[in-house]
Amino acid sequence: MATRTFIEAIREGLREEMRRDASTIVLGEDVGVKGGVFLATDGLFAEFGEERVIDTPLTESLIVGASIGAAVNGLRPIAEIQFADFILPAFNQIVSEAARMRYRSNNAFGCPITIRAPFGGGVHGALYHSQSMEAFFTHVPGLKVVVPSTPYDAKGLLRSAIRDEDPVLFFEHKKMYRSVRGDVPDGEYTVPLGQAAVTRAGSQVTVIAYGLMAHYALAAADRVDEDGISVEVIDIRTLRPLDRRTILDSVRKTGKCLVVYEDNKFGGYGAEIAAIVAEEAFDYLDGPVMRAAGPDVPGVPYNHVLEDWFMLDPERIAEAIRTLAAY
Amino acid sequence: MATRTFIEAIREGLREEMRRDASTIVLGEDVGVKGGVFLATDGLFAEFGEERVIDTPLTESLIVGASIGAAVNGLRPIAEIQFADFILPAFNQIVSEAARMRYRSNNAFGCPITIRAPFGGGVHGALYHSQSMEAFFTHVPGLKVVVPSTPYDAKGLLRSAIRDEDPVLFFEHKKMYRSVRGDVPDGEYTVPLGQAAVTRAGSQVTVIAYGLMAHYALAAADRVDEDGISVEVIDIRTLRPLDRRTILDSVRKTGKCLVVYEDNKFGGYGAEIAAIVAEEAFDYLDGPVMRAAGPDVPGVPYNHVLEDWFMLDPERIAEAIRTLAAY
Amino acid sequence: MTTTTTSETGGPAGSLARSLGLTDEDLVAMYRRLALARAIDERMWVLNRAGRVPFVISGQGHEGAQVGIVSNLRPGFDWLVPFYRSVAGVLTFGMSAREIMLAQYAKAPDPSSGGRQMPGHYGSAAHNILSTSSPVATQLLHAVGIGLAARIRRTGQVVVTALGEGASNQGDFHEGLNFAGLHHLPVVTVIENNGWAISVPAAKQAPIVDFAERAAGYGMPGVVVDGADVIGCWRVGHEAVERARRGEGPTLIEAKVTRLTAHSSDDQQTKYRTAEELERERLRDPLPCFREQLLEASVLTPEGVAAIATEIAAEVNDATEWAEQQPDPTVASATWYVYAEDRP
Amino acid sequence: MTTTTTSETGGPAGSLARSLGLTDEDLVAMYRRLALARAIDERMWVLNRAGRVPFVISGQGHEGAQVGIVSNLRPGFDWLVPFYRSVAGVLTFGMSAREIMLAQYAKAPDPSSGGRQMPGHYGSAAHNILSTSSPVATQLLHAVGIGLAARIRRTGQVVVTALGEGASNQGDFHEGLNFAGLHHLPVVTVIENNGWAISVPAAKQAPIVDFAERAAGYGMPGVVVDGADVIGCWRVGHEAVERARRGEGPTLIEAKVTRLTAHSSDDQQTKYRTAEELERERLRDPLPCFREQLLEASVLTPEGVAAIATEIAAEVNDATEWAEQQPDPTVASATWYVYAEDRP
Ligand SMILES: Cc1ncc(C[n+]2csc(CCOP(=O)(O)OP(=O)(O)O)c2C)c(N)n1
Ligand SMILES: Cc1ncc(C[n+]2csc(CCOP(=O)(O)OP(=O)(O)O)c2C)c(N)n1
Ligand SMILES: [Mg+2]
Ligand SMILES: [Mg+2]
Repeated sequence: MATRTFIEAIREGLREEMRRDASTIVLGEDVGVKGGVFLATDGLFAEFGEERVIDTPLTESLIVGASIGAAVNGLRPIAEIQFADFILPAFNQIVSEAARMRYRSNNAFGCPITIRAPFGGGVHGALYHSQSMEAFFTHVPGLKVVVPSTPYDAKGLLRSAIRDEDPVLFFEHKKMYRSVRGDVPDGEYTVPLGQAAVTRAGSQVTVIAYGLMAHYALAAADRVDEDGISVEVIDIRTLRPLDRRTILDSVRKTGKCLVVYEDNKFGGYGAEIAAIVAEEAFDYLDGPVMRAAGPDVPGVPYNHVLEDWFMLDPERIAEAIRTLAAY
Repeated sequence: MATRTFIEAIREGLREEMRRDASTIVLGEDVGVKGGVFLATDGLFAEFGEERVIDTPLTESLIVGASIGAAVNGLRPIAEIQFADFILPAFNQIVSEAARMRYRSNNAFGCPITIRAPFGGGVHGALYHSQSMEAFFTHVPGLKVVVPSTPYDAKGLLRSAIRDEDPVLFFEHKKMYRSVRGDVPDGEYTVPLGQAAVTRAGSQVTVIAYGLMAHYALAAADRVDEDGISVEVIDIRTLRPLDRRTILDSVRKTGKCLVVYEDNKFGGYGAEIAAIVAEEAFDYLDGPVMRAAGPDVPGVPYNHVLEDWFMLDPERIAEAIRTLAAY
Repeated sequence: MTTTTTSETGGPAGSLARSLGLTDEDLVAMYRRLALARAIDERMWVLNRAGRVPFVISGQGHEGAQVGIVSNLRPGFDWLVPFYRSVAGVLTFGMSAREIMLAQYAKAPDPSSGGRQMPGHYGSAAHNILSTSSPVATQLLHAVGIGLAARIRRTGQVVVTALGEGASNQGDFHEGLNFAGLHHLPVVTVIENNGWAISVPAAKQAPIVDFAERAAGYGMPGVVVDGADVIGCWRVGHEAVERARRGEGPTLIEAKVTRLTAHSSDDQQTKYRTAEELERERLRDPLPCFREQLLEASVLTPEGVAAIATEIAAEVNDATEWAEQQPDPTVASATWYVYAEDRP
Repeated sequence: MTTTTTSETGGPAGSLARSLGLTDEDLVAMYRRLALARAIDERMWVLNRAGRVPFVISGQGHEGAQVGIVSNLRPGFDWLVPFYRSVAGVLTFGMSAREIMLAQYAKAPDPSSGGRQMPGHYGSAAHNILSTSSPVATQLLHAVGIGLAARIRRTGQVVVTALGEGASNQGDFHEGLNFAGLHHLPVVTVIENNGWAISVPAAKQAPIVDFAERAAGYGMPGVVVDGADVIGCWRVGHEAVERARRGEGPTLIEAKVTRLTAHSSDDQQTKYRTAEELERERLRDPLPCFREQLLEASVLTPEGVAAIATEIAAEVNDATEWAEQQPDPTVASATWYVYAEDRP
């Protein structure tokens, strides 16, 4: 066991997978000598050379499209999109191509690629360096979407993503890169895709979250504990395919459910969770399925007054829990 | 009053707005001499000339990006994307640029553009000529999203979309182009954005739908009427901004809600409707908020056996209504 | 680095071909493929008009470029990343008439998609023909990625990909060719310029006449070739493939072809093409051009031509009848292969 | 249609400038703008290091090209579609030092975004400077659309837009230039080639040395100019703007500039640029180059230079202090202007 920051765990995961499997390559903008703008790929260029760690031109569609082709011809590309915000030029390649390669070819071809991208706000990144992009991709059959929240999960899920036979989007909350630390085992381990984690057991309210919000949800649970409210927290970890059972089991137990997400509320990923719970746990509900989410404005504004207004925090989540508990 | 097919109403709306406002232009692939692959712009080239009816190169990002610039410099572009499926190369321009122009510039610049696109399945279009794309855009603050279901609404909403000061996505179900007819008044009228329509009054179950499904929902309501189930049908018409009041008023009355959408179920637009109802009408619900939606496979397959399997139809919706009514 | 034009191949076909290292048998084989592609294509339209298949998209007029260029690849080893007009290309690279007809009928054993995609969306794992989608130009980037993997894995494979001149204005073309040129990848890109993107003439698509001119901006040779000149197409294809094979990098080939049919069975081309133009374009049909050339050079005899036609008719009849009898995909199979684990 | 290179402007600046129709006053005004842009830019970094502003992205080294080219536009009439390094460009086109500093401090009266965007995302409705976003190269298409509207509305306006050489590999560049060339739009596109896209050198971005070479593929002239040669930049800008004004269509200008700072305040450039390179690049700084030229030609005197420096220092101090005191946006305003109807 060693303590690692979130980004160290990711970097180690990349390095170890690249050592294990010579067919892996890393490609993206500034991933080479610079090691990525957040240093997630730092050291890989020195160790694996420019053939396996490729500084691409500033062309996201190419990064994804070439990854698809390389995957079809025997490589296992790990693409980095510098900021999740800049994944949109590659949207067509991801949604029309990567996601559909297997289905449209009736399993003749697969597309084992991993696309890593830092996302999320609270870092003075403003409208275009703060976005949560998961809702665009979790809707798409054929894609898998992972949002880890601990160094342990980040490394274990990244390994599973790279080894998976299908395209996986791996979103890393950039505010957690250096602020979140945790234990990571020394040996090789994986965390399977498709399993949520109950990160705190409780009896009265289920709070469902992912990414940075999984931490804030725990902090909020601590706060309301003082008010005598017992909260169960679920970290979804893999947003697609979704672990419905863990969620439904919990809500059927607590009878109350709050879905927390940082993204704009309307049509965000949490809407699907809320809809599933409302449909499949109806008989067990003692209150409305509530959502605490970002406001419906186009992106996180830059000025700190506005940014603070945008971002959810433990207290706002705690307030929502109190409201729901009192229902 | 005259009877019009769905596409005739759209064509008339375009023509009349172009006559009314000399700053409107139409641009897209094959919109000129050919009049569009579905003939929605037929006759416009002859009447308004090649300066106002522009056959663009095969470049969707340019179609939208140039529309944004033209709007900023005094025109009112009406862009056609040949099939909604091919809007994805323009995704970055729509989501990062058009949707955010006003907010990011603090109202210094606006972006009054309309983007029309035929969508939907059931026409042997297979994976890439059948998609429902609304979920990708309804999530985006700054965009408006319209899905008309009658010739009357199509013309009236199209006028409102063109006159709106913000970017509007106008999705036209291609299976309805020639199969749906209805009365359209002779004079100028508009249907305001942001208002749902109760298209059938009922007391036991609220069915919420849009596009082709708004018709199927009515047909399903007829079927279950024979079983003695009274259904209220709401055609959302404008998906964003959403008319929450009409929806919530209805569900608070009936106590039961079925959301119907043709798109893949997981993370589709209907999830947001379900989540809103579950959160805001909880006390009135006599059964789970149910969804009838497309299966979670990447697109509508081509072979008729598979296509029929994919597409919702009145009987499947009726089945869901019966289940819900019996709850 | 500059754009060059190969005009007429000149001289009798036989001697020229021999000077290029092609045998008479090679030429006859190429002719046979071209004629087969045409016959299958014509059959598709017959079936469509008879209401037996709902949709056709055609390669008629493009076959000369496809057969000429793709004949230079090593089937089962190299890669072909086709587009919807690549009927002759995929036949040249190993697909059979039966396989094409399976796609046309959208039957369960269809190797392209098991009936999931519209006809024209070719693909075959057995033949290294990548699965085709509908959004144009996306495949350029896949070809580039395949070439990148070939380079990194040192396989020696070459990739040929094709698209229309309309599609070549898409952003993906720019990003793909830039990367291919930058990394000297073994990728041959063929713009099959038929002068139209559905109803939009080339003059409304781009401010240049020769799309191959853009190659210079991507640090690769650009070559223009007459698509009715099959041997000329073979020659530029040969140079490009050999160059790629030697590790010297990519080539952009623009083949000036003609679209002998409407864009697809959903299109009415008389609305935007004049009768005169359609008449004129018939002269650029690669099939009679190549046939005349081979007859003149005595590589083929009229009897040989007739014999080939008879064989092909039988092959197309067989493919049609056989494919029509194959089963439709089952409803149960509709959910298979969204992910690798979705196995029956 | 071919790519031409303007090298040294040659001869004493004064006489050359006069032969181009520039007065001494014009030259001094250009120098002043360049020096002002530099002074503001340097101040941003000081404020950043002092912890007063969280982020800086800089135009240092690019100013010569921007001032030279943009000086040819008619402020308040033509359009500028800038990018994040366009500090000198927006100053030349009418923004004030105070307005720039408002963006730097993200204050409520900031005309660019009311403090909503990061610094460097310039925009001004009053000055026809289009609002900037972060995804690179998207603005090319907006410039093309503005040019299209100018042509359709017959306004006579010209648009200048700028981007980095890295950004010019994006698909939007291809689609935009193709359309501008096709419709002869009054759009001047400037690639400010500083040899780096963050840490990626130009040689790893594209297989060509001169990005202007791509102009030929878009049916427009491509011009390479030394960004340290301000008068040379003015001249190519003048030709391009006048050509556009006459309705003769677009031009692609590539200005070879230097990035004198790290990519942004978040970047550590010593990790990928050697001390020697940074030293060498200092020689390509347009500010001393232009100053020397004007001194040599006696357009400026050392006293004049000093006087300008004093004025500028006062202007920058004023802008800084004034901007810092302006109010932050209010929480109430956070929901304004998602749509036009969201008015307070
Ligand atoms: C991204 C995208 N936009 C639009 C279409 C619709 N479409 C299919 S083929 C075509 C024209 C293609 O022209 P070209 O590339 O010249 O090829 P050709 O059909 O002439 O061989 C269009 C507009 C599409 N398939 N993909
Ligand atoms: C679409 C997109 N991808 C990535 C980025 C992140 N990014 C910002 S600037 C930059 C490098 C730009 O290089 P260049 O275009 O040469 O301009 P320069 O900064 O050198 O002036 C990158 C990768 C972005 N802003 N947009
Ligand atoms: Mg064509
Ligand atoms: Mg640069």
